[in-house]
Parts: sequence; C-alpha cells; structure tokens
Amino acid sequence: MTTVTWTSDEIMTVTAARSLEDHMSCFVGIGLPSTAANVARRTHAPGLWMVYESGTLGTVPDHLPLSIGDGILADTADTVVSVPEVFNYWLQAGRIDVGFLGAAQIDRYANINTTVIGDYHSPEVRLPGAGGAPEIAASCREVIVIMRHSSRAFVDQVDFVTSVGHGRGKGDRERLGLRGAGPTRVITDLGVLEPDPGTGELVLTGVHPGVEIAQVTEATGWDLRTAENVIGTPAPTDTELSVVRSLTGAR
Amino acid sequence: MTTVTWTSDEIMTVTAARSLEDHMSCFVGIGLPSTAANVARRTHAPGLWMVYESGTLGTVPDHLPLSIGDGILADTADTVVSVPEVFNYWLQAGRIDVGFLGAAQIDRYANINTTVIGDYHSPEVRLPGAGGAPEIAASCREVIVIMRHSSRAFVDQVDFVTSVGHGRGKGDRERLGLRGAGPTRVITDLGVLEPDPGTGELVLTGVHPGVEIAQVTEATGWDLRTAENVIGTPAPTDTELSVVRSLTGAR
Amino acid sequence: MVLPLDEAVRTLVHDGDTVALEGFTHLIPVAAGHEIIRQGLRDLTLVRMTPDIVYDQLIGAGCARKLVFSWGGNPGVGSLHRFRDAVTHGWPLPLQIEEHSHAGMTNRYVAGASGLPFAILRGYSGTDLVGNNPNISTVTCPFSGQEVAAVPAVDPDVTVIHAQRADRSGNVQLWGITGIQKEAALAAERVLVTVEEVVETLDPVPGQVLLPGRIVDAVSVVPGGAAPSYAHGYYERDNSAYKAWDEIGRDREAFNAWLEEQIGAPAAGAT
Amino acid sequence: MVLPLDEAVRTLVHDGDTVALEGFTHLIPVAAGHEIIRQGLRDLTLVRMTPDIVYDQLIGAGCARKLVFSWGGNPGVGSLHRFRDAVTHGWPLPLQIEEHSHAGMTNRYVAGASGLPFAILRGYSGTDLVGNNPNISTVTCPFSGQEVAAVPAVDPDVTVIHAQRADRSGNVQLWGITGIQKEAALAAERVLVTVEEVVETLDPVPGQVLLPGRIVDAVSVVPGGAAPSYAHGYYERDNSAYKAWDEIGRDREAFNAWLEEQIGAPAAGAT
Repeated sequence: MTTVTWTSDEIMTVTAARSLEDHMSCFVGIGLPSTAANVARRTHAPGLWMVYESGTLGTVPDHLPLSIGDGILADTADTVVSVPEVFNYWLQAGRIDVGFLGAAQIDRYANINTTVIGDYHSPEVRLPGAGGAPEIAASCREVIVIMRHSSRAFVDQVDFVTSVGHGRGKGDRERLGLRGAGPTRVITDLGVLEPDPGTGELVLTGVHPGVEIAQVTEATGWDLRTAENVIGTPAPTDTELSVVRSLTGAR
Repeated sequence: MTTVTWTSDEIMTVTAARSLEDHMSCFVGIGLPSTAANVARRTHAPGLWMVYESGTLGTVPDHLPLSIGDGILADTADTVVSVPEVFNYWLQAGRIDVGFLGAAQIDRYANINTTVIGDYHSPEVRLPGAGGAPEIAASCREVIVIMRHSSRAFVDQVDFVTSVGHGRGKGDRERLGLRGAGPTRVITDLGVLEPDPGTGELVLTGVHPGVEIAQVTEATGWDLRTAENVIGTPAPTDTELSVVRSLTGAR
Repeated sequence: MVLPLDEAVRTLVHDGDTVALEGFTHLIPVAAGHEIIRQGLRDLTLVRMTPDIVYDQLIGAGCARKLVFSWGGNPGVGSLHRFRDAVTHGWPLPLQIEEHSHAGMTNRYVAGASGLPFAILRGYSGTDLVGNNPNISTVTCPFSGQEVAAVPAVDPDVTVIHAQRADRSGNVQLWGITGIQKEAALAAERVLVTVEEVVETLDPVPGQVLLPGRIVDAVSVVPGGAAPSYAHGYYERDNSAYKAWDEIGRDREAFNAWLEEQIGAPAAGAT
Repeated sequence: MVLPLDEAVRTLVHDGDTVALEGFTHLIPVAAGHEIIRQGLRDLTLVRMTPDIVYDQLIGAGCARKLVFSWGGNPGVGSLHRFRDAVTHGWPLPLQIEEHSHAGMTNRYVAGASGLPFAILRGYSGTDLVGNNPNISTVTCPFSGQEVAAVPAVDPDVTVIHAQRADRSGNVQLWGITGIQKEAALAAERVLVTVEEVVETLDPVPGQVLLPGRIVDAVSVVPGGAAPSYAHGYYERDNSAYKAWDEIGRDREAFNAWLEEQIGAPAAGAT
C-alpha cells in the first residue's frame, strides 16, 4: 500500500494543469502558471501550445524556465516572433485560448492587482506592475488565475485594478469592450473559485483533499459564498506528482 | 578621335543617375528609376543604399531586375524585411533620402498621376494605380521624377492626383502634412525641370546636348517657364554609357 | 490538413467570399487562382496589393465582383488588359474597384492580423484617392493633435498563399521576399497554402517566415504552383510568360481560347 | 563607428536624455548600463518594458529622474529594492514613474519606429492604469465607431542594445529572442550597440534581426556585455547573479559598497 502525500503548492499546480485541454493555446506567465502549464503538457495535454510573452510560440522546454525569456524557450519553439508580434498578432487578435496568470491581490469579482498595495501615489508595497496581464485578461478566450490563498491576497476590492476580471459584476466586460470571457477559475492552494454565472462574483466550487470549507472562507477577505455542490479535488496521481517534482526539482 | 552618340533614354538615365550622391538611401521604382539608380551605383555612387518596396534593403543586384521583387534583389540585400516594415519602419519613418519615381502624367506643380487618364469613373485609359508612390512622394527627403517628355504627359493639371508634388503651389505640402521636400527635379529625355523656389511651379533648368529650348516647351502641355540660366547637360561619358548599355543589354 | 488542391479550394472558397491571394512578386499562388477559375467561383471580392496576371485571369473569367488593390499591372511589361476591359467596358462583368496605396493596403492587412478595426498611417494626404474611396479617412492624435490617415482592417474570408514548404502538421515555411503573406494569412478567417513540397522536418532557413499550423486550414502540394512567378530556391521567374500574357490578355477571343485550353474552363462571355 | 564603450557612452548619452536600454530577458545591455553609472549621468528618463537589475542599479545610483515601464522586477526572483526605495522613500532621489502594460509599451515603440505620433491597440480598458497615466487615451474608429486605446510614440534620444555580432560597417546581427530591440533602435534618435564580437562577414542566422549600419551610431565590443542575462549562442543566463542581487539591492549600504567596488562609482546618497 502506498501513501501519497503532497504539498499545497503541488495540488494547486496539478489542479491548474488539469484545467488545460490538449491542443489548447495557452499564454503562460512565469512562476506557478508556467509550472502548471508544463505539467499539463507532460501529462494529459501533450499537444498544449504554449506561448510566452517573449515571443516564443509553441515552445516545449525540457526544464522550467526561470524567466519568460530563457534560451530554452527559443531553442524549442515552433517559431520565435518579436514582442510586437506576440502581443498584436497573437494575443490581441484573440488567437489564445487560455491565459494563465498569477496575482498579488484578487477581489470578489476576480479583478487582479499586480501594481501596488496601498495608495498608488504613496504605496505601502510597490509591486512589479502590469506586464502582459491587462491584455492577457482582456483578450484570451478565458483566464485561469493561480495564486496562494490568504485574506491579504483575496480582498473585497483590489487596491489597484491592473487587469480586469469581471469589473463590478456581470455585463461589465462587454461594456468595457473586453472580448474574452475573463477569469473562469481561480485555483489556490486550498481550492477552486469560479464566477457565479449570474453575477460574476467568485464563489467556492471546489476544495482540495483535507481542506475544510471554513479554512477557505477564513482565508478570504470577503464574505465568500459557497456553491451548492462544492466538489472535492481529486488527489494528484503518482504520475502527476512525479512530473511536478521532476520540474520543480523537489524530492 | 571618338564620336560618342547616345539615345535620349540613355542621357535621361545618366542625368538621373548623376542626381544621386554616394551613400544616399534611395527608394527605387521599377523601370527607368531602377536603371538610373543602378547606373549611379556602378559609377560615382558605389555606396548608394537602394531600397525596393518588396522589402529588400541595401540591395546590390548584378543585373537589372524586371520587377520590384526579383530574386536577385533578395539574394544581394543587406537584409530583407516584410512589406509592412519597409513601408512603416523605413519609408514612413523618413529614413529615405531620395525617392526615384516614374509617372504617366505630371503637371505644372509636379503632381503625379499613375491612376487614370480621363475621368476616374469612366476612364479613357486605366493605369496601374498608386502602388508605393503616394507615400514615397510624401515621405522621402526629396523626390526625383524620371519620365519621357511629351505634351500628353506634361499637362497643366493631372487628371488624377495619385501622388502630391507641390499641390497647387508653395506651402501646400506643409498644409497637407507632407514631410519631405517633394519633387526637386524632373528628368526627361529632353532636359531637366525644377520647381521654382518661390512658387513650386516647374521651370526648365537644363537641356540635354542638341536639344533646343523650343523643343521642350513644345513638348510641355503648359506654358513652361525657363530659368534665367538653362544649363546644358554634360554629355554622358564613355564609362557611363558602357554601364547603361551593360545593364540594359543595348550594344 | 494536407488536401488535394481541388478539394481544398472546394472546401475553403465559396461564391461571394472576400478572397486574398498574396505574394509580392515572389510566391504568387497562381495554381490556386487557376483552380478558382476552374471551379467557376463567382461574385468574389478579390483583394491583393499587386493584382497581376493571375488576377487579370480571374477577372477575365468573371470570378470577381469587386477588386480591392493598390497597384494593378503586369510587372515589367505593362497593363492588365482583362482588368482594363472589365473596368472600362464591363466585360465580361462590371467590376467595382476600391483603390489604395501600398502603404494603405499594407496597414489594412496589419490591422486585420492584429484584430484591430482600423490602422493609422501617414498617407493619402492631398491625393485624389481620398475622395474616391470611402475607406480612407483620418483620425486625430489625442496627444499631439496631428491628423493621420486611417483605413479599415481587411479581414478576408480566405487568404491563399504559396510557400516553399510545409510539414504534416501544416506548419508552413517561406523565405526570400516574404512580402505581406504573414499578415494576409493572420488577417483571414480561413487559410489555404499551396507548397512546393511537404517535408518531415522544417529545418530553419535565414529570413524565414513560419506560419504555425494552427492558423492554416489546408495545405496542398503543388510543385511549380507559383509559376510564372518564382519560388526562391526552387525556380526562377519566367519573364517570357509575363511578356506572352500581354498578347493573350489583349484579346477577348485569345483569352477565351486560353481559358478553355489552358485551364479547362468555359469561355467567359460573348466576345 | 566601432568605439570603446566609454567613448561611445560619452558621445551619445547626455544628462537629461531619454534613454532606452532594451532586451527582453535576453541580450540586456548591462555593461553599457554600468558605464552610464560610472560616468555619473544624471536626470535621465529611463525607458524599458522590463526594468530589472540593471535598472535597479541605475535608479539606485541616482541616474534617473523618471522611469517609463510596464513591468519592474527581478525576473524569477522578486522585487527590485532600489526601485522600491526610490518610489516609496525617494532614495537617493525621488523617481517619477509612468506606467504602461507590455502591449502599450510595445506599441509605443512601434509608433516610434514608424514615425507616427501615436499607436492604437485594444488595451487598458477598465484598468486603473488609465486614470494614473495621461499618456493613455482613446480614439474612435472612423469606420466602425469602436473605441480603442491610444498611446503616444516613444522616441528615445538614445537606445542602447546588446547584440551577438556586428561588422565593421556597423551592421548589427542578433538572434534568439529578439524582443523589442528592432523597434527600440528604429524609434531612437541615436543608437549604441554593444556586441560580443565584430566579424568580417555576418553570415545569416535563422531568426536573425539585422539592423543596417546606417541606423547605428556606435558599436562597442564588449564580450559578456549582457551578463548576467544571456547571449544566445555565447553564454547562459547567470541565475545565481539574479538571486544574489536580491540581497545587495535590499540594503542601501550593501548597494553603495557594490557601486564603489564593482562599478567604481561613488556611493549614491546618505544611507
């Protein structure tokens, strides 16, 4: 008999990876999104078409890049295009199925902040800023957000809207001319949140094995609603775990 | 003792070639302009940087191309760029010193017609159209027009303004936001016309050997003014003629 | 993905479509144009920066309702007589025209490839193209107050190009003068590529454009499919064919004979 | 054309200039940045899509008055502490910031390279970037009525890039991830390129960008000039140096020691 154990980052990564279907095109941010996309490609989605904002289209790195522009991404890509091309001809043109994003703060309506904590003009914490995120959130057919759960990160309203999720609710994306569906899942180390189809508000739809719903609501900075059926995330398989660990260098 | 003779096309080509200085960048149209630019490069301007609208930058063809996109242009270029790049990054950005253009009709103010003879909606003769000319005429630092002289071609007012020369006179280019100086010379098989610095109207400033001023005014469809000093074009040298002939395949 | 040309054209091109066959002097998809004539497609809006002899043939055969272009001629030779006949005499059918400059058409394709409704450029100012084409307008820079030209995106239903090579996944590789093909393909709803050959592996070539297979709907293997234009590294431009076209294109009967004998298509109209 | 780096910087970069050092993760012109610090240039408006450790160093050394950017961080490691210190505490000097998205900055460079006053894109809509940056606006499509974002061109006084190779005429060749370097160079008034080597002949390389010598003002041979970033085909990214910077950058004294010891520049301000 085998006892499989895993870290909370590992189940978050595996759950995110499972959200990707084979042959999808995926705009990959660095960090957790990159790990998850590469896990998907090595498990159930070998035809996943990964695009990094450095212009590497259809890249198949044999190890995780540290940055969005590592040499391995260029060496293994179908083609490398310029930065204007990847943003204008690929992202803006609506050719990308899924954007995989991380965030420092996310709010009730899945708006994302990667700019500042506190006031913009005299910030408490200055974060890196927008990067590709605003247009990834606008133009990909859908967006999946991957971030660790905490009440500092999951807030009622973000301090700065770097990238629009569902604005102040249903209909805002259309009003703003944003063509993709926006964030359809937020995957954390505790579970999964999805926008309520009627209101756009994030509700808890899944928890990872061993996680109590109360833990999640506790770690959320607004009064988190819970779906009628909260699904238990299937445990990572041996294969998934070994792929994650081979990529991250753990164990 | 040698008697040098030449055709009217040959002295036109040689005179046009002499208008180019070494190391200039030149946007080259096909036909007479292409021959003239290639003569310049093989005589006094070996560093002439020729750009064809097909995207070949710094090309040094070993024979005259028949079209603006012959393989020889790509094979011998410093680099080949896409058509958007040659028009946006090179021509529009104002990086080209001289535009070398031909025309079907030109008028008193050096406006150029390559679109239709007669009414646009029921043309007498349908010509190829604009191609690169409107923006070559707008954006090159200066423009040199090369065309055979005739009263059908040199008209008081063109039937259709495909490319703006000096509009309806001095100041029009500035008013229209055209940044280059516009046509500074029109070189024909009879002589040379240049815009009057005060009015922008083309006046006769040069005649080729053996050409009478009356012949030129006769072949011009408006009341052509003559500069105070009409210069006689120096005869083509043996070297120039042999280069022209080696390129055009004549004798 | 890899289909015979007749099947690819039947699947991807329909009556009434807006169709762009691109290739700037180099790699012109002539064989695909001939297949469009052979299949008797009608009412097409034909888009091309430089309509040359294959467009003269499509127009002469009566495939086109409208031509959107910036320079129409037989390069290095002279005029397009079928095009002229359609414009001036409506033979075999009247032809609407929408006329731009190269800079304008280029940026229309760039806007199409970029998913933008329009493009801006410095162009057209002072020309008579402006008054004769409602698809040329201006916008004002919100920062400097400068006025620049605006043209709408071109979004073809189908773009057809010819390339040197493809692999079995439909990745397409072309090099030499690459023109506007990348943008024309990315601007289109559907993409058909004829190629000189399908290879196992697309070894990188300096100056190449690689179109990922996911934007290509069909690849058809048609060696020589760009003739009489050329395919860099494969064959040269057949200048004599361009010159010979002048005589055929000049005459309705000679053209109809060409249609029947060379293309296997019916004559185009009463001469 | 080929000049020692100190002379090239002295000739081309002046106090108060708008300076872009570009290179998207790859080929970052770090050695040139250090030379700018060493020469004590002041009051620069620094432009860069992805300011990372060399911009942290320039800002920490007090070279910059303003930063124009879209993502500022130590890639794969964390934050830029000198940048944070300048923004939140004005050390050693207050730093104005103008913040865009990557798509916006990219198109600002494209507009600069194209000689246009502005660029349009689908972007920014609904974000708080809009209200905090007067250089983000909108224009309306004159054909469809759709509103799109507008950003002004960026036209640096000087762009500095690093490339693999140049020839003696100043033609520059770079490959691998080519990022925004072509546009950044074409947008600038003056261009300085550091290279791994000068060669007699630039043999074509697949995926290359070639910048013609006529747009390049100076080439300086600086082998390793992109380290700790990398030069495709020459050396790898030194990830440990990025990680090590975190500790140095965190502390004003450690940073000043680094300035004095590694760069030979004076300490930046009272710690």
